[in-house]
Amino acid sequence: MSLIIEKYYYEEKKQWSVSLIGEVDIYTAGQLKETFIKLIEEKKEDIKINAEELDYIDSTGLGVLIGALKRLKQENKDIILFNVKPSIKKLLNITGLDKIFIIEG
Amino acid sequence: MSLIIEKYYYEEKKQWSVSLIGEVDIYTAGQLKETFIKLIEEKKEDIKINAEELDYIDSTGLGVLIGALKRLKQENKDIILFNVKPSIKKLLNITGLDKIFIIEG
Amino acid sequence: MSKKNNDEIKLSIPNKPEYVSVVRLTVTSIANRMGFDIEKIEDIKVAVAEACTNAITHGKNEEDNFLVDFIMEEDKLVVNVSDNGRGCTTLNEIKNPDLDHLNHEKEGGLGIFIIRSLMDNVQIISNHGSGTIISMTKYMGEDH
Amino acid sequence: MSKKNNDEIKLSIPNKPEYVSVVRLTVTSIANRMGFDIEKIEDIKVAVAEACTNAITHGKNEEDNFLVDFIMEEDKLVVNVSDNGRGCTTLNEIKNPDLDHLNHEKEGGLGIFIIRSLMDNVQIISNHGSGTIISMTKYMGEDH
Ligand SMILES: Nc1ncnc2c1ncn2[C@@H]1O[C@H](COP(=O)(O)OP(=O)(O)O)[C@@H](O)[C@H]1O
Ligand SMILES: Nc1ncnc2c1ncn2[C@@H]1O[C@H](COP(=O)(O)OP(=O)(O)O)[C@@H](O)[C@H]1O
Repeated sequence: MSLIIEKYYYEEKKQWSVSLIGEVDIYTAGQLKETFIKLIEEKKEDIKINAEELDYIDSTGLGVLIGALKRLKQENKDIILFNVKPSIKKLLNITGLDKIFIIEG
Repeated sequence: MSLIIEKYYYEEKKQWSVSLIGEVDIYTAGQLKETFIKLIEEKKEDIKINAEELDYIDSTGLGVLIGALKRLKQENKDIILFNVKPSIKKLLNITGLDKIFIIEG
Repeated sequence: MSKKNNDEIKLSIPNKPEYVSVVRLTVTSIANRMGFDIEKIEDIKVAVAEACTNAITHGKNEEDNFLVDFIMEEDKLVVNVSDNGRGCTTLNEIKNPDLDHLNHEKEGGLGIFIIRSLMDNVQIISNHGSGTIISMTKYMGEDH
Repeated sequence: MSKKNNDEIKLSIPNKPEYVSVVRLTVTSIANRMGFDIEKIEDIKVAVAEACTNAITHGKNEEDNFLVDFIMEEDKLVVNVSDNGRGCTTLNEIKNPDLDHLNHEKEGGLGIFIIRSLMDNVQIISNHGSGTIISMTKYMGEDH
């Protein structure tokens, strides 16, 4: 029902790996925002998000992703999403966010 | 969300096999009652209920089981329940119905 | 007047059997959000559904709605189910189900007993003609 | 006066982020009970949650409740989300999100756009100081 965030830094790939498990909404988005701020402070590198177990994300959560991307773009880094569920893919399509994030798989 | 009832008559065992899948409540209990009435009209034999995929049963559903047992008891036949989930077992215990039905497994 | 009010969710539902499953999901979600363990969530779900079933069975008519009121306190959940039905003055006298006399028994009379067994505190206010309120409390802690 | 009334479920929910998930489960259960297909159930869930998020974000205060009203008709579901918040007179002018100007953009402004994209009919009544009602309709059939 809530959100679990697992993160790991791949030294070889110079990339953050983040798994989002559960739901990102107005209740849990703050938790995601804090995690991203810390990651980016630590190392401004690409963030690759495993969305396999992400059941739901609302506009608040998408706003957090956009905010993080803005910081990363200053260094030409990206946010990559993979294993995205159909319902979330639909949301990324209609908002046009599939054009600013990299969607894989 | 609703109720699926699968039934089969075992000639060798002289026994009805009934699988209840889903939920028995005030909305679906009528469906269960009709099934039992038909079964018992056809052959007044033991009814063995596979409750593996029975997620929920309320007092209305238990009432239907009691009603069917009453008819069967006239011929000394039984209702047997097996693979009962813990939450339903608890309900059978507190109502004392575990003493009038045969609970297996 | 600095006392913090308790959070309260109110649900108004048609007097029809097909909507009890909606209440079951809503109450499960509320109890889960409050942090009850799985067994207690199940107890609350079953008890509230029984009260709703009674409200529908004995409620006035299909065009009416009944109410489910959830009061979320620090250490407990209080659920009030109220209908505008015919009421019943003997509701507080219901004791154990009489299963020994299976043949004399009509199929029924288990609902109130189940509610009393699964909840920590149950109060029933019912008057002939003026409807019924079943108020049920479940505590979060272990000692209940 | 023989017209059959539509079934209506009303939900009153505290203006707090932790309860949006309760609304999501309730609306999912209602749409499922009505027989919507999985994709439409998801659309309705997402849209209603966005409206609730707005009601909470722009609602008056945490002690208040906002309302979600479900009107179940033969061929459609109408959901009205209303708050007593500050209102907003420009709500009907919100067009597409402006993602090309990522750097100029604040994080936000997607909610209303998502609601309009996922529902078949959306009406917003909002006046400065007197709260907001977002009324959303989803049809069961294929041609919408
Ligand atoms: N909401 C209610 N309004 C009026 N009478 C009620 C209500 N709930 C219960 N009762 C009365 O109490 C009796 C016992 O209820 P219950 O234990 O739930 O069994 P059942 O409803 O299956 O008979 C009912 O038969 C009915 O007469
Ligand atoms: N319920 C509401 N009450 C008052 N203003 C609202 C409400 N819903 C939306 N608004 C206004 O409309 C704007 C756009 O809303 P939305 O598209 O959901 O994006 P966001 O809420 O993320 O800014 C909000 O910033 C707010 O000013």
